[in-house]
Amino acid sequence: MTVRVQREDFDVGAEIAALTAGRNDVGGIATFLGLVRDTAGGERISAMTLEHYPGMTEKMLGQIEAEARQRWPLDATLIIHRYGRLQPGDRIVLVATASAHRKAALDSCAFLIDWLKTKAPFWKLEETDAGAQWVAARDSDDAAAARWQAGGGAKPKAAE
Amino acid sequence: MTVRVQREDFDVGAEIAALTAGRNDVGGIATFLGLVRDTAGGERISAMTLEHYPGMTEKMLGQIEAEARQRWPLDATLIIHRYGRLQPGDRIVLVATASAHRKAALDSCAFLIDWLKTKAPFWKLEETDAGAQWVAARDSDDAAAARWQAGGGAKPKAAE
Amino acid sequence: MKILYFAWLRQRVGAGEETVDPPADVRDVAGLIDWLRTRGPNYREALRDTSAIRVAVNQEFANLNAAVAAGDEIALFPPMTGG
Amino acid sequence: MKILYFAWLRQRVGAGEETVDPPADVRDVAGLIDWLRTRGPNYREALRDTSAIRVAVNQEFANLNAAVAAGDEIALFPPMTGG
Repeated sequence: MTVRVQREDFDVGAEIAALTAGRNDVGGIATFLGLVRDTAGGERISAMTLEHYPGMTEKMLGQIEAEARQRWPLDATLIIHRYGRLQPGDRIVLVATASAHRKAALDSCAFLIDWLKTKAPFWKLEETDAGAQWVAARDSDDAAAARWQAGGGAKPKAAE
Repeated sequence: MTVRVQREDFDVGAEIAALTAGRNDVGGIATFLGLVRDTAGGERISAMTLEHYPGMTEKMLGQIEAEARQRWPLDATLIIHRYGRLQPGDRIVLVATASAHRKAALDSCAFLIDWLKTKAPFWKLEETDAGAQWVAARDSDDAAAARWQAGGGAKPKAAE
Repeated sequence: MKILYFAWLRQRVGAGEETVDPPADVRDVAGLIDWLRTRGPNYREALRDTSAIRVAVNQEFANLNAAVAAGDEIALFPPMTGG
Repeated sequence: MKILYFAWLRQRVGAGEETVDPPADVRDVAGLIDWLRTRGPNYREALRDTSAIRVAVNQEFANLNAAVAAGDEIALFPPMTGG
């Protein structure tokens, strides 16, 4: 039920604990934490800048989260996505889902990160020894998002 | 590469951070945190005691972890499982997997918790208003573990 | 009509945001992109390959034949790479 | 031969661990369980339903026809419920 788009870092342990604070009916919490890697396609990455579309980002993340809550019996959900300039090893994104049922938590967590990749308006600029370059979208990300498609929901279309 | 079976609680944030300390090649960390629920099948649970088979527990968790590392390209793995008497809301188990690839992290995390349920020698005794009762194994847990079966590995057999 | 550009589209156009007043015969996204291309070499270069461009109209994903009108917020950007 | 009991098997037998010296004709897990049942009503009750029992021999899962010998560690327990 929480979506945050922020420049600041976040405290993973505190965020997970806050998700179930004051309640004892949650059986499990699945999380995915994305970090900045220091290489990509054999090239060294010295930094990465995340650009996003303020307003639409929050709206899309809220839609994705609502879709997850419709598909699975979730007690709590959290999406935090950072923007701005980050260093290798820095935290980028945290997705967490809490449910009485472990499979619901695990599946919805995978769904959220897969869909976020293709539906949330973020763009990555990597700084390499060869200069700065925009990261290209990957077909594998589209494929990962598509496997959730059967259950419904619209996917962003190519403008061709 | 780490398996811990312990009576003490653990710090989720610190454990996740330790998993990638000193390295910047990890793209994502998937985790599953299991908690004690205050109800089961409509009955109130006031406490739960986890019994285990010292020696074999560590051995089985090590085997499960080795199996995961063989199936997926993982940079780091962690399994912490508590035993002893726990209260509703208490942490029971933490599984974390780190990989350059998000799908490897997510799938191996689900694999570890599914297999742990059916292969690690733990037994739960729940304290309810009606007295203490041993938790019965669930067919759904066997089914969850079985979906990983195609890739090989032996499953504990019923003694019939 | 407000136009937003992100990532390399922003860099090539040379602006992240602008307010434009296209002629009345610009009624959909495709028409808008055609018209923007006439505004200078930076636009022609940025908008050359339509298949590389994703579109949002009023913060919802849209395709080339989506209607556009005065007061709309139109965003043009490459495929997204968040997460 | 060391026998370990866990969960309700431990409670019904009344012991978590014991060292036994079964006769020479006890050569597998099934034979061991049959022999244990002769040791008293608590064993008969605990070991009544073989299908509810899981077995480990020297800390590896085993089935009823697994061999057992002097010096082995045999564990009898219900289906596991960890995680």
